[in-house]
Amino acid sequence: MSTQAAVVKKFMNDPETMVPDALAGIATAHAGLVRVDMANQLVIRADAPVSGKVGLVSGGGSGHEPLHGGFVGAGMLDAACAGAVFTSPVPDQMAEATKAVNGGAGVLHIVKNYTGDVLNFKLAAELAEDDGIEVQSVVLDDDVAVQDSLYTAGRRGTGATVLAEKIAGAKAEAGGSLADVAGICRKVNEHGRSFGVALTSCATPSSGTPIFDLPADEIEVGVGIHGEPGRRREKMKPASDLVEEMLEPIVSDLKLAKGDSVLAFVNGLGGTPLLELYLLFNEVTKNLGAQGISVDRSLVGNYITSLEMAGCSITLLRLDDELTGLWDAPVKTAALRW
Amino acid sequence: MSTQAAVVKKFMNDPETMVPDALAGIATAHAGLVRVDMANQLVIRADAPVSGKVGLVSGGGSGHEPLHGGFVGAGMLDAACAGAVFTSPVPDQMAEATKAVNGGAGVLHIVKNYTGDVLNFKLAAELAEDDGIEVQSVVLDDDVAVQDSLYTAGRRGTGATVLAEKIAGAKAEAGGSLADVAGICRKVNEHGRSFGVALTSCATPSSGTPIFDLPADEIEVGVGIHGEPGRRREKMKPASDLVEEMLEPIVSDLKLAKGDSVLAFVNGLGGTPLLELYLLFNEVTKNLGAQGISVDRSLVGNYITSLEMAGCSITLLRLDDELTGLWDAPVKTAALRW
Amino acid sequence: MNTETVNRWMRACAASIAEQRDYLTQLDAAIGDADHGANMTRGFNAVEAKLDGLDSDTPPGRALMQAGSTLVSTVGGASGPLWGSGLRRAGKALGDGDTFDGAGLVAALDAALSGIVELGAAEPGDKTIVDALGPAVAALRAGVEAGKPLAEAVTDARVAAEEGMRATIPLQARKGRASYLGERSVGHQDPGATSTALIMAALERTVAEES
Amino acid sequence: MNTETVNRWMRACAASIAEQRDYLTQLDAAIGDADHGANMTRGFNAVEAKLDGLDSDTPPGRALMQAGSTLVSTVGGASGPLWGSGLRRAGKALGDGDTFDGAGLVAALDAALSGIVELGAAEPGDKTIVDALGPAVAALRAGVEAGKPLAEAVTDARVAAEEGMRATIPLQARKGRASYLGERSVGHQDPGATSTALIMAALERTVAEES
Ligand SMILES: Nc1ncnc2c1ncn2[C@@H]1O[C@H](COP(=O)(O)OP(=O)(O)O)[C@@H](O)[C@H]1O
Ligand SMILES: Nc1ncnc2c1ncn2[C@@H]1O[C@H](COP(=O)(O)OP(=O)(O)O)[C@@H](O)[C@H]1O
Ligand SMILES: [Mg+2]
Ligand SMILES: [Mg+2]
Ligand SMILES: [Mg+2]
Ligand SMILES: [Mg+2]
Repeated sequence: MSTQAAVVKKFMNDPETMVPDALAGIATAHAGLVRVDMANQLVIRADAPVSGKVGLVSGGGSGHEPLHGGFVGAGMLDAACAGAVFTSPVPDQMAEATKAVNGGAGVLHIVKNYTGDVLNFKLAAELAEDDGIEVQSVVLDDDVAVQDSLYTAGRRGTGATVLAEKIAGAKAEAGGSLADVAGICRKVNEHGRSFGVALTSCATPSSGTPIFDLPADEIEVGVGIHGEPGRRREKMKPASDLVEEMLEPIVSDLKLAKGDSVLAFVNGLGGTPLLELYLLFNEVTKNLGAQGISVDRSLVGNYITSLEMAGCSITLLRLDDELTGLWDAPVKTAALRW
Repeated sequence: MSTQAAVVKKFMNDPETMVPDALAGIATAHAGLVRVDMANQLVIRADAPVSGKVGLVSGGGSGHEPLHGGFVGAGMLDAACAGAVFTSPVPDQMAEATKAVNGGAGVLHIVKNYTGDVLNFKLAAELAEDDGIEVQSVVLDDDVAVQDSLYTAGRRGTGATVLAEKIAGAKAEAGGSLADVAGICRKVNEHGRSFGVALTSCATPSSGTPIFDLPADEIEVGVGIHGEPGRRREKMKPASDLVEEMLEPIVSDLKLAKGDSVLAFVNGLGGTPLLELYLLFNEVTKNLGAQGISVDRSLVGNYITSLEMAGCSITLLRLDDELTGLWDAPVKTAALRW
Repeated sequence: MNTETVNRWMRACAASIAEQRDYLTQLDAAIGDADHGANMTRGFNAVEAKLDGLDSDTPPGRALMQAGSTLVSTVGGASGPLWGSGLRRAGKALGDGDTFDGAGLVAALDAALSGIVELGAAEPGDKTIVDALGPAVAALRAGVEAGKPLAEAVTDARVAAEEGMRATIPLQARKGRASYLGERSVGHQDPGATSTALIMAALERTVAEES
Repeated sequence: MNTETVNRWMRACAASIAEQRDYLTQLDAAIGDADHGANMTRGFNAVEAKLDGLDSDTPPGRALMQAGSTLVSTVGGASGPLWGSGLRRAGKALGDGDTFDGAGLVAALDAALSGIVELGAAEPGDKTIVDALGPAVAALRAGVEAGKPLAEAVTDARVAAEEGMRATIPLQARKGRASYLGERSVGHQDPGATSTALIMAALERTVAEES
């Protein structure tokens, strides 16, 4: 018996117009917060460019909502570029976004480490620099499921991206220079690690069928956020065992030890109910607590998703006073606010 | 070909402990905002009882998260009672919640119209009154998919519940009397109507298999929030047609006409990506716009869910200055804040 | 009959409902929300635990009231307050005596039925608990009033409950969740009527063992 | 060969990639993210539209550069910047002349390969575009340098691309999304190498028609 749907139904009119149709919805729903450049598929902070502030641009394929468009607003991103589902946006979009948010203090590109995103943002940075805008790029690669070696495209950018956007956004809002903002973004990337598992696959709107097939009692372990199969397939297991298996490589990669303080981010991949995410979060705090690691900040919910995939990722960010303070700073976006 | 999974995998340790395990996660994740009474499965505003303020208690079966626990906090609920998945909590829990939030100005019970919820809250109100607490109850029944007639248990309480909790919460925060708060809650119920559709079923943790089976190209139209089949089964259709079909009974029941102003709430049932919800919201504004009805406030996201069901509900609330003002008032809960 | 009768009836209910849990859930999946098996099992398990802790000199009426309160406090859902209030009323009807006879049993079950109808406002034919319990109480009363041996009258009641249960299949639900389905509720047996028939069958076994 | 050659080549690419769209997507579903068919189709459709609007006196090198820029601006994903920069480099290599010969074609495709390697840093055997394009360029150069008729040399190039494409099956990916799968990428044909073979086959047909 397979748990995969043969066809995944989606609310849409046409796969080709799905992303612009949704962007039009975002434009109306969050009119006070953002404006949407439909031609370039950009979600832009309503009051951009903020003069004298470093601009933050991110973006990537669609299908990860609320990332990135839901994180545009005071204290986080200045603009987000939306590509087709699971496909990096193109350099032209990113260059337009860079122009739109340039307040004279330079622009930071926050890039998830996927070949497509990295290459397109690279060409975009060249275009922006041709326009005389100072650009720095930080590539996020926090996913410990992929070994960072010569034999891969490097670790993927996953959950830590959300944390980096929040924390770098706070630094920019506080008046940090481009070097400062890029620096803190890199620090989040160094101190943040993630691991994901999938209970089901997901289907892109243009294909309509799930990317992989999974037996009723198996899960994909070590998945990213593009519906791709993971590093290995395993039997489904109780949440406490699964959390232990997910935390182990994170804790060891970050060399976390008794007395350390972390932010724990339990993220849903889109199709997993909040009830299960809170349950997982409880397992995370119990497991880390038993190791003497203290969960001092947290985030639980669907923030960086993989369409309707059922699954979760866990991200830990090693905290210090600087990161904690920037995390606590006010933020006002569609998806994150305090 | 069926789109239903034979088995729905869930992150849990044991179906029996799923709700308390998740509540323990909520307690840690939102420690500053709420406290959790594990014995009675209550999420309670951290500073409850707020002296002199009318207390707001809601609750119901679990599996609808963030409803109700995610709406506990300043400007919304004072306490939420969690039942087993899709099963009303028991009167004892509700009576304890009522005691815990009674600040001397009486307590409002916000009840979704399901036989179980109504009966259990009825017995709870009797218990609370035995304790000398003044209780009023408002039963929400906004779902136009069910005819409110002698031949049914009456319309179900769905999306308008979220709006009622927000708006009544604002009224209580502003110092409204129990009669005022109950009155505005009733007003939301009178002016709010909803309609839901499902693309897939969902599975309770104890059964593990989907409640109904749906062919690859069919949808259930007129569903509630308990994985139950809808009023009828139809072929899947483009989002614009579907939205038209969903809006029609709402608009006609509310007798909305050119020049009217509404709050449009596009709600995900748990397994539907945000991308699709924004797309639906865009169709809603286009459709209403063409009728001259103005969408002046909005809410888009997964707020009242049916486990991992893929689907959506649309709620319209006819706005006037009073409702708009209370909607805009500050709120600080886990799931809703501004 | 005495407290031990109540005790054994409630335990027989717990056993048979636990055994039929998945079946009850399946019935509820078809026209409800797939929790009736879990609800009733949770409730009657709690009743067993409650009775374990009861003083041996508790009168049968009190024991039944405790059972009812326990259902109210543990089931949730529609069936909890309904059967819970029902058993509470039944217990109240038995009063404080140490024993009760056939007429007492009729009065108790009749009180349960009234309690359920009062709270839930279901009428016969609405596809609910009432469609099994109503005919059962009528059959029991008829048997007892006709002077039949109690075991036989209770068998009549169980048979009537099962007939009432099966008779819910063609009905369109007008109460509870199943009513939301409109015509689509037709063709399915009501879960609450089914657990009610199990409760009557448990009573039948209990009385038969005592005769 | 001239601008018309470039024009017909690009249109042949668009047609064959659109035709093989689902196949490319399936390959990408196995080891990537199921968008390669959509990506390349979107890109080459845009190239067609771009060429439609081009002045008839645009030199072939310029036309190819425009095609490359269009891919960069419309594809996204890894394949967009890679093939886009590749075609841009190829166009640049052709310079401003109105025509080009076999040696010019070799230089152009060699420049494309260099551009792709420079940007993507893939080595032969990494299971990428390079594994089809590398052998194709080598075969084309060998044929042209050996004085073969151009159509034959281009056929050699297409055959080499297809062999390279098939040779990606046993490889473990070391670049792009497929590398995340580790050993699980073994046994699947690389989508980018596959579309590359289609691009070479389109070139073969274009040149054959002109000969
Ligand atoms: N108003 C009512 N009166 C009598 N019985 C009812 C009423 N409403 C529902 N029921 C019974 O309750 C049963 C469902 O119980 P259960 O599944 O435990 O609760 P819920 O419907 O809250 O999930 C139905 O099958 C029906 O027999
Ligand atoms: N570094 C690289 N160098 C050359 N080709 C690459 C590289 N990375 C990926 N590719 C090619 O890109 C193809 C995938 O393209 P596509 O699916 O369109 O983009 P994405 O991987 O961003 O979804 C792979 O099959 C591979 O051939
Ligand atoms: Mg892609
Ligand atoms: Mg229920
Ligand atoms: Mg039920
Ligand atoms: Mg791809």
